[in-house]
Amino acid sequence: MLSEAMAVLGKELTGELRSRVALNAIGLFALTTLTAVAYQIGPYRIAAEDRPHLLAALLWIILFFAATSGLARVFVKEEDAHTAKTLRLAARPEAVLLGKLLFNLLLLVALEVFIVPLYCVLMAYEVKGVAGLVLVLALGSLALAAVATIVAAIISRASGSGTLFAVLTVPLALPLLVILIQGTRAAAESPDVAAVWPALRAIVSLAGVTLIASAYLFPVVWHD
Amino acid sequence: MTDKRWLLKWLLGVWLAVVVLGAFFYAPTARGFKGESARIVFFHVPQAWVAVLAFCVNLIASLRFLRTRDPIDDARAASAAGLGLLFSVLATVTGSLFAKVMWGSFWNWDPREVSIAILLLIYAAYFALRQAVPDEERRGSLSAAYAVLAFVTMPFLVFVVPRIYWSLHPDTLLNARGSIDMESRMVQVLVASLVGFTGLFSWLYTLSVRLARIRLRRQQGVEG
Amino acid sequence: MPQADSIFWVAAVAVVIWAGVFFYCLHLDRKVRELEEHE
Amino acid sequence: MSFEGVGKRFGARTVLTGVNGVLRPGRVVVVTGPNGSGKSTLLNILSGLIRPSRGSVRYLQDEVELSRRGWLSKLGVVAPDMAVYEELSALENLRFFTRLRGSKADDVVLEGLLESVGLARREHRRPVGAYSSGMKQRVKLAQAVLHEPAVLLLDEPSSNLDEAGHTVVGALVAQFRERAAVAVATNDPRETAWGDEEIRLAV
Repeated sequence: MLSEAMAVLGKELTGELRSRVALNAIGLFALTTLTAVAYQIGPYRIAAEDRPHLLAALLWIILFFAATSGLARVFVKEEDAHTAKTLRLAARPEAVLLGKLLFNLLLLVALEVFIVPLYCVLMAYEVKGVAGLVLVLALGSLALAAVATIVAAIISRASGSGTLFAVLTVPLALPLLVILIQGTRAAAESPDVAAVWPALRAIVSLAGVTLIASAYLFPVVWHD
Repeated sequence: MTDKRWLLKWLLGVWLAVVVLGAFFYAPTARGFKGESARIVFFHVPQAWVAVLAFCVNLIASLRFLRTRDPIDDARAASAAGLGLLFSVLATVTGSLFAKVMWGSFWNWDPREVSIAILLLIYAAYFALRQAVPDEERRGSLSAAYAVLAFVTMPFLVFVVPRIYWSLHPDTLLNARGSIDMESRMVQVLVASLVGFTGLFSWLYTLSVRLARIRLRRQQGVEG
Repeated sequence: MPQADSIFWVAAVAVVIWAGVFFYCLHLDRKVRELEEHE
Repeated sequence: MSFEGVGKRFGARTVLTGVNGVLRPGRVVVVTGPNGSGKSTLLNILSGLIRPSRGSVRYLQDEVELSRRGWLSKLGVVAPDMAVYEELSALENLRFFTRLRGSKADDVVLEGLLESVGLARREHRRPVGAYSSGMKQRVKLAQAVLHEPAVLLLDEPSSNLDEAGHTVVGALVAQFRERAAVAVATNDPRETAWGDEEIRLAV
């Protein structure tokens, strides 16, 4: 089953690298929001003691909404291009889910590698526990990709437009967003990794629960 | 009018009237509260309880629909979700009224308020999804899938978010609601109110399912 | 003490609201019953 | 593959009622009827992608009944609402579908197949997006027979195809007639001629 999922992932990557539609959408959205935020707020207007929390919240708002502007494409383009039926006949649902989930995860990681360093520089956000931050980002991306992928599968079969994806994903992901902001703030404030541990535990359990639900629900959503 | 069901309904009518009177006269004024404001708890808590109960019924009906694909189960899920949304709106309104009296502002990001608000968004999104799917069998399976996802995130909303306390102003507010020590008479009224509201919910629920059943029979009747 | 009287008003309004809701539900129930028997 | 009393209703609109039939190797079944009479819906139901509102579809292979999802991998389907990936080339598409079905992708075999459906070798590596609709249809035909399907469901296979393309489809039907159950949904007289049996659907 893994090789089938890798085939799906490979197809998504080649397709995306050639058309670069999702990459552009997410990258440009993040960049424009970041520059707007950096220009408007700037690092010095926030009081020192509020900075770790507020900057963590702003970072995740940029990452979160950039993600919602691009993560739905992975299923929506299959329906729009009428390739969904061919894929449905050729591949097993689990392989499709895993392949597309990994693709969304890679998309998120690419977004973070691109935006987070830039954000720290522009907003003068000095993060004491970089290891903790990387952990929060990695596991947070997994949880976010899990929620986004199953919701993308759901809305791709509805006649709604892209906005439906944001309407459905945001409320589901709000608890995750709250925890991610907590974790990022903890990572920023203290160098040792133990500080982010409570947030990581919550993120891992949320990701686990979403993945299990997706594994059960996806075949129902994918096959009529 | 001697039919057992009519009797039950009239009993419910009288029961809740007595609960209302009890809430204002039988129960003593709670200590440590401004005036009589604590009495709202007799309505706020049952509404929140009924909302969660409705979402449980929605989950069960959705899971059953995924197995049976019977449109009546989809109708049950939709009616339960509708009532759940109604009661969570009521719970939010009574909650913020209580906050206005106690803490002077309608909304002060108390973790419980954040959880209810996110719950509202999720089930409002559930109905946005239902609107966006024309084919009624697919509408059933997609909304059932989202209902399961929503239910799976609820524990995180109710348990994780309040424990990791997050608010814009760092000083933690005294959460009076959690710490009321209930006198026995207050507990009696509260329990009576819980029973009454549950009765009201089941009545509204059966009514709406019976209506849906008629609509379905009409639709199937039309094309034989 | 005047403050006690105002609680009567609140209670009265609450009972009236409940009565309205109750009779409306009863009315709906009867109409649904007619539809069911009519099928 | 046998189906009895198959009916399908979309909301209040009934598209199919009481359709029966059997698909067996050696007998090509042609499904005809005006547009909107449910030809494509019937094929979608037989392919297991849509559930029938009434009636049942059973798939038997040497007396063993496969579940709906079990027989999906045994199908070769060509339909107007089914496309191949435009950002990939014809060869990449076939390689992708072969790996999806768990078998090793051997380029020589795939290129042979592409040529047998009439696609010139120099086209094999260009993205399908740049193909004409006739060439795209040929790639769809190749994708349908790639994995030696036990059932071939062709929904208007010769659409967008010229005379040469039509003969390619005819050759495929002849090639699979004996070892696969073949069903063709069409109104094209050239294609109805292939049928040993006909299911006529009324609106």
